[in-house]
Amino acid sequence: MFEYAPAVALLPFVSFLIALSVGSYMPKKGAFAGIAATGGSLLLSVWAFVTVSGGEVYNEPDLFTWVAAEELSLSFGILIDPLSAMMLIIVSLVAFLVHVFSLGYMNDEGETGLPRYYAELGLFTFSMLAFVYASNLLMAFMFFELVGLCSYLLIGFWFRTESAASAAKKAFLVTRFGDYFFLIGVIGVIATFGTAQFAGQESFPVLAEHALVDGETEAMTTFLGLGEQAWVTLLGMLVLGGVIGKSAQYPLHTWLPDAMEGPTTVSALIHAATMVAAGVYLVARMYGFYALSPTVLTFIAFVGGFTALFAATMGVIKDDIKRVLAYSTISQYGYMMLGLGAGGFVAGSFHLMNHAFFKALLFLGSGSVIVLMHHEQDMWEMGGLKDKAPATYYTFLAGSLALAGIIPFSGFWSKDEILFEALHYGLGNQPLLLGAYAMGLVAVFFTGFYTFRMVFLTFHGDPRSDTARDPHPVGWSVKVPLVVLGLLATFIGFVNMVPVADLLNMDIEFLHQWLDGPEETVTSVHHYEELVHDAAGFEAADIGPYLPGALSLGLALAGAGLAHMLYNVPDPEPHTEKLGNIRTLLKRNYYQDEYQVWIAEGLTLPVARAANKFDRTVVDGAVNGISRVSLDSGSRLKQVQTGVVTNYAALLTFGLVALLVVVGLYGGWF
Amino acid sequence: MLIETLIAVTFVGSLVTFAAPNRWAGELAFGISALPFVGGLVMYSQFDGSGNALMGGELAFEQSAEWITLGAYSLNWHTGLDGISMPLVVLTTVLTTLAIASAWTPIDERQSQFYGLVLFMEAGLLGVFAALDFFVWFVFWEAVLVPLYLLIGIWGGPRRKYAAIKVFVYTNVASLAMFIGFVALVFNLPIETFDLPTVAQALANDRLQAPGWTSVSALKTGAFVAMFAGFAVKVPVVPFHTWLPDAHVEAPTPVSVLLAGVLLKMGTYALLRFNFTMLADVATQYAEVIAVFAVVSVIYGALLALAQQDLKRIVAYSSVSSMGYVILGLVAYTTYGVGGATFQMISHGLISGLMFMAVGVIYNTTHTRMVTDMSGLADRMPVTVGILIGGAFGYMGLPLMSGFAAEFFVFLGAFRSGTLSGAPVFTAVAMFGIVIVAGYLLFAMQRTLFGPFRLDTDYEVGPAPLHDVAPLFALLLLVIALGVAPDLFFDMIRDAVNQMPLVEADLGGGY
Amino acid sequence: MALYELPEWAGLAPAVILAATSLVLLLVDSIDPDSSNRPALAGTATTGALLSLAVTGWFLVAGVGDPDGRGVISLFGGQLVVDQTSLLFTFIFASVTTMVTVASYDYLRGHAYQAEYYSLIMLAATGMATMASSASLATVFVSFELLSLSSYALVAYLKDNRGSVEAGLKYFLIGALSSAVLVYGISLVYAVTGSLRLAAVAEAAAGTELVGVLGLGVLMVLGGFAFKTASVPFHFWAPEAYEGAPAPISGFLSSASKAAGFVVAFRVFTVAFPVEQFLDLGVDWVFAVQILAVVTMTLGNFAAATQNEVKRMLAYSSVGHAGYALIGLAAISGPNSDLVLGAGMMHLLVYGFMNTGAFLFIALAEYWDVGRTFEDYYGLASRAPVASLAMTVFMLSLAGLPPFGGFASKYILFMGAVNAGFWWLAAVGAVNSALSLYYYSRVVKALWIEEPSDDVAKVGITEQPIGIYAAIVFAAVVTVALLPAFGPVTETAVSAAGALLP
Amino acid sequence: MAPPVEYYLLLSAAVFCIGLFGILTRRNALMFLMSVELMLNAANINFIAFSFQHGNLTGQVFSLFTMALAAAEVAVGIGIILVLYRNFQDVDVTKAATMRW
Repeated sequence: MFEYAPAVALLPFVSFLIALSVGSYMPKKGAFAGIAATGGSLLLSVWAFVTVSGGEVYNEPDLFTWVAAEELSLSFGILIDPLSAMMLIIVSLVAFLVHVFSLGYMNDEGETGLPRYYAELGLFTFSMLAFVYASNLLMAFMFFELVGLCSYLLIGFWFRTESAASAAKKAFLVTRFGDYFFLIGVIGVIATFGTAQFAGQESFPVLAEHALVDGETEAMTTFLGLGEQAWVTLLGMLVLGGVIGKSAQYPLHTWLPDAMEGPTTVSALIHAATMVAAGVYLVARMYGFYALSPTVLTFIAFVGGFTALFAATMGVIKDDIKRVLAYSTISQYGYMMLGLGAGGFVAGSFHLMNHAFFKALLFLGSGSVIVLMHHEQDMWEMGGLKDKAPATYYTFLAGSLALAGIIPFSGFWSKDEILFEALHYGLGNQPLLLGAYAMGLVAVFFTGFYTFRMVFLTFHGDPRSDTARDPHPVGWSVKVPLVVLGLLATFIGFVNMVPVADLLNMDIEFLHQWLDGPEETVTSVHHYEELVHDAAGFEAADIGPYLPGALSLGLALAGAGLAHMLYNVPDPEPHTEKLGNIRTLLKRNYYQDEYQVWIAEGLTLPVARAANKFDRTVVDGAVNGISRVSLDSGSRLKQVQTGVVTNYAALLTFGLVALLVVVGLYGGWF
Repeated sequence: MLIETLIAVTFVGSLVTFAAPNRWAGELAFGISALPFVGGLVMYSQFDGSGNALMGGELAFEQSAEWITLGAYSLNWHTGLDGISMPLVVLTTVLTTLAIASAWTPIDERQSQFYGLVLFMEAGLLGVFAALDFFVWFVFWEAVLVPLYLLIGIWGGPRRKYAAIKVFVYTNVASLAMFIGFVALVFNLPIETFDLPTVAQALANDRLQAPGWTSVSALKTGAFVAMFAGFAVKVPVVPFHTWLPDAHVEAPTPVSVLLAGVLLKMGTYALLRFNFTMLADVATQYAEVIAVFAVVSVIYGALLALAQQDLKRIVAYSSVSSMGYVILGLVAYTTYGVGGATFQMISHGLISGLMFMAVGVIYNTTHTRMVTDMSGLADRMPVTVGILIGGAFGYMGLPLMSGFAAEFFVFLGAFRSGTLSGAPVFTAVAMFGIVIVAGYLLFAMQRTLFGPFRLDTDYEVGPAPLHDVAPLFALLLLVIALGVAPDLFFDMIRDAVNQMPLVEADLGGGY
Repeated sequence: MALYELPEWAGLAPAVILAATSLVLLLVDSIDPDSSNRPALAGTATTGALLSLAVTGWFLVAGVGDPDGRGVISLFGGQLVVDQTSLLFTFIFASVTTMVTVASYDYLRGHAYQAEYYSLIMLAATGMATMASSASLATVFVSFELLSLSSYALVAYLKDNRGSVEAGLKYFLIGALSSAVLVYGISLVYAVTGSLRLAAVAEAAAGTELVGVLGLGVLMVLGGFAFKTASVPFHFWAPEAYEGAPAPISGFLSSASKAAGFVVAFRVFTVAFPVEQFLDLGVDWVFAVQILAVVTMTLGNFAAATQNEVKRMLAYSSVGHAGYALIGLAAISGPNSDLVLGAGMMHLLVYGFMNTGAFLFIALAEYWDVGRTFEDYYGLASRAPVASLAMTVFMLSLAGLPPFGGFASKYILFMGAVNAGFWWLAAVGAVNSALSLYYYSRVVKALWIEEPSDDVAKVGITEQPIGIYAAIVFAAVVTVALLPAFGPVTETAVSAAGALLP
Repeated sequence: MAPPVEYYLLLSAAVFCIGLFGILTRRNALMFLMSVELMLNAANINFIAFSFQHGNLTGQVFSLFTMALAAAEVAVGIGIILVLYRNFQDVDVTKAATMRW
């Protein structure tokens, strides 16, 4: 069936073309084209999923040859293995639901430019899907960039407002900065290994493995006189640049909160399944490469842990419902990074999946809330929506529980596994990971707090505004996606319940088995675990999963409880001024934007202006100076032509005599 | 014979247009320029050359005839195309046709003269890329200057006279330096012709004999420097670039299109043919120095673009930056490097042409190019703005557009260069250009295209006419086509590049 | 057209025809002193010039004077010779004369003494032709004076125009001084060698001990020629003379008379003062010529750069071009110098057409009296497109841009210099030619780019003088055609130069 | 017995310089003309003397040419000086200086 694999990505592309060209003449402005396309992709992905579970792994490195140079040809291929098959479903499902949701969210609002919206949505889905099953790093980079373009377009969808335009620009620019390193990494990888394949015996992770583990150093060429290990580490770091940019990890996270300027549906897509997920997915995709370098792994874990805590603290005091979710996204992707960095390939992927569902759910839910509130996003204007919009409330609640990591909702299982991985390697021989673990653990508390602060402020208590008292109804196209996602958020976690498995001593870690694949390949979990152990040299300490699990659950509940205490009252207080200076610090997001804006406008721009001045005055001045000098000397020189003929005679005679003297001396006559 | 026909048709066409009445000169010129356009495509389809024109490769459409005998020396008419010049010929014909179409709106006086000169320039450009005898090549090389001077001088902006004379004299000085350098080289070779392939092969076989007053290496270096300086002005390489922004800002849109699209490529093409093919050993000897020039051009040019308020100036300076990539690719001496540089010539030709046209269309309706004077144009002219955004992202090197392909090839080749020590560092520094370019283009777009609509010049802004938008669209399609399937050109380019001396075909390494 | 049937002296036919024409015109003048039958007079002169042009062309084609063809003709005991050099330059003189006479048909409307004017032109042309073929210092001096005296008169032809008279005076005074210098130089050379025939001079000079005297003489002779070619420091007359004289005469002098000076210089210095021999003697006249070349082109071009009047700018530029042509002689001490010497000849040939054409455009402007300054020329292209186009051709060709003859000749000249090992001469030339591009383009700018001010625009261009137009268009066509058809020119020039060189 | 030839050289040189001096100092056109004549005659002295010295007639013949041409030159010169006087009411050569630079 894999000959249809290209269609998975191409269907949305077709919908993009349709919506762009004839969208304005279609019913619902091209929405149905998008729905059909994404639905088709979803079906095909499921089919692919089934096929893969049937034991086939599809790795076609050369479907379309981009450059057919005999020495090094570059081409587009498709790799469908358990990981990408899973991701395909996630992406196409979320995209499908977002399309459906848009019917209620965008179309019903008399929005202009809907064809553009659906076209960009289609392109977005196309790029992400193609990125997901890209078979080599170069292709991955290309669609990674296209994803960036689409996010730019969609964030700036309401381009008539200054803030949207600037948010779009910021999103692209910040991620571009990360992609700069990514591109160097891509080129470095190709130049080093002569290939950018992800999977297969000739793939670059395998070659690197040969070089580092088996000592076949001729498998790679290093540059700048670096050793193999160092060079691989450097390449890993470079590629990581792109990841940090796209997955909004510290310090390149600043674009993401602003990205809320886009339509909420777009936020759902970006945060749950596409753009932001791309970064973490890339790490998982080339995990065989990262697993070779403990330095990079630890770095990833640390960045992840730090970001998780850092973002969670900022989420605590936000008043805009979407912003709270934005910071929660950053924090959650921090967890995934932590998991992957801590050698927990399965844990990271697991959380990636869970998060995709519950974050999509939360955003669509918030979207529904925003519809209810006539596009009011400030939580202090809401309250008491629980009874008025039960469907929204309960689904949103499910998502929140998952996000907060309350057993048995999906978020709990994955987050717990991540923390466990970090802990048991940390206690093993990687004390650095303990730091990351600690940060992650603390973040759990804040997560529980801000999540339920959001829930209570939005749905509980008394309505705090007229719109809240009499909200705008929402239609089926809004509710259906919420319900679907709500169920997923609730139950998807059961596919990999490590503690339970350990408790019952049953083999129910389905996701783990799934990712392990039908047979041992270079991309299966088992192989990764070996690498983490042998190449990176991670040693696991022997501890049980219960205590850490209980600990994180306790913290989550504590956070939730605090929120309940403070905000689950009829007429809640902000309480934020109690924080004093910390409050301003948090409101200002630790001044991250300020210094980045300063780098852009306070540093680069003046330098550019100085260069411009230099160019105009010195460089160009030299050019003009030469011409001026020669013209002046010309007008001086012509003064010898006095017009008086006797002077001419004199000058003539003088000239002749001078000539005589010079030549005479030269020829030695006298 | 096809090349000669092309040139002749264009030249005669220019005379005809010159005599035609202003009313329908534009349409006439468009029709005439369609002939070389079709001819170019025919040649592309029939192209059967292989290898490098200068290094004894199989030439397509080769043609040669006696012209002048100068004592023992003979200057002959010799033309032919290889994988490097073929794409440039196509580029020239395509851009000229589109530029003429884009001129219908802005050019509203002395049309027949304008279009006549444009066609004359096209003839010269075709000759430059097709000629294989130095003197013939030089005739065309200089012949391009005259129409350029008049086009800028007559139809240009407020400071057009200054700009015109500046580009005229500046580039002419450069040509003179280059001429003396090259001639000095040839006269010390045991050959009695200025036939470029002969010269190149004689140099490749170290048949250069030093005259009494200097050594072979000194002579080579001197000639290299003279020629490099000469071509660096045309490219332009920092610090010889200051004529470019003036010329671009003052020139009317169609001329800017041709100037950025094709005329700059004359410089890089000549660098590739003369300095980097004939004097490869010198080029590799001073690879680091040249690479510094390249990197400075990239970063410095991008910084300058960042500081501009005039859309045209922004694009103009960004051209300086993009040309820096070309130099970097050339000095890498790898297939991907040199081939990528050549591909970048084509790609930048299309993209910068697209950008200048789009800016021109906006100018036609708003009568301003100042970023500060307008905002929210996307509201009034969605199609144009859409294409402009496309072009801008192409300029930023968005994948699946030609700009990315070209830059990627250059970076890959440069990174892996065996002749340039510290190549990865040079590459990485140069690559930072892609961030800055994104910076200034995004800033400019945000201010002009997005936000609430505002225009300080009181003109009625509506969608642009079709014959303004159509060329833009055609260019955008070409850019995407080349980005998706670079081998349309890159194949023949590689073939020609691989035969260059010192170019490492394989990427080496332990696999 | 079997030539052997003709006697040898028939080789002088071009000169003879010119002389005869002038005599005919004098006859007409003496019969009918105030004849103003313009068609007849101009017609006669033109016919004569054309005839001699035709004969010259025929000889060139037939291979007269070509050592490999019908051989060099030496007449009157070696006083005169007919070789490719003489024929090539006679060709220049004849064509310039033709253009000038045709143009003068309109220019002289309403002037008196037209017959004298034409006969003087023909006499001057005769002088040039004889200069081209004179092989002895005696004939050199005589023909030199013949040219000078008639051109003095021609410059001062507009008797009631102060400019013309002043120009004539200055030209005459400097000319008298220079010819005195020349003849004194000749006398010194004679003193040392006891001979005036060029070849004999070379022989006799061998191993003389009066080096100082000889060197003095050589340099003074050089000075005399420098006057004719308007080379620094003997150029002072040139700007005024060209500016003051009637424009056709300016063209005539600045192209033909200059070329005449060069042909004599080329012949005398190659035949009578061979380089190697005189270097051994310690008379390094090449060094002197190099100095002259550099100074001349630099001063000429730099002074031209900032002129306000187009005519005077052209005058200075003509000085500059004298500097270029001097390269032909200055680089002669290098290897295969026939190339560079021939290049000098080529440049003079092309220059004959483009420069005459330029001055004839000035004549046209004076005829319309639109004024002399650049400002007066603003926007002229819209009112006289054809003439402006031609002028543009001349300017760009003078600046050495394709697709015009000036491009080929200038760059071949530089090529020759580099080839002879004098790359620095070429470099100086390059700098100057870049500067020249600036001021030549000023004219193009004035014609095509600038907007005319109202009072300028008022100057009505009533009629289209057919004669001047014909001459200008002819010059323009030739200037353009000379690039593709440069092959024959180079062959003739190079072989002519080769024949001169020992 | 004729005096040695160097004396003639010196004499002619002296005459030549006198003429040159005249040209450089005099402003009257006619004086200017006479000075030129002096210089020409200086040349003639050389010719005659060295024609005698070398024992051939070339020099003497040439001096005849010189005289004839000198006469012609004077004729043209006088003509020009006449129109000069007519236009500038003066024969001062420095008066006619309208064209310069």
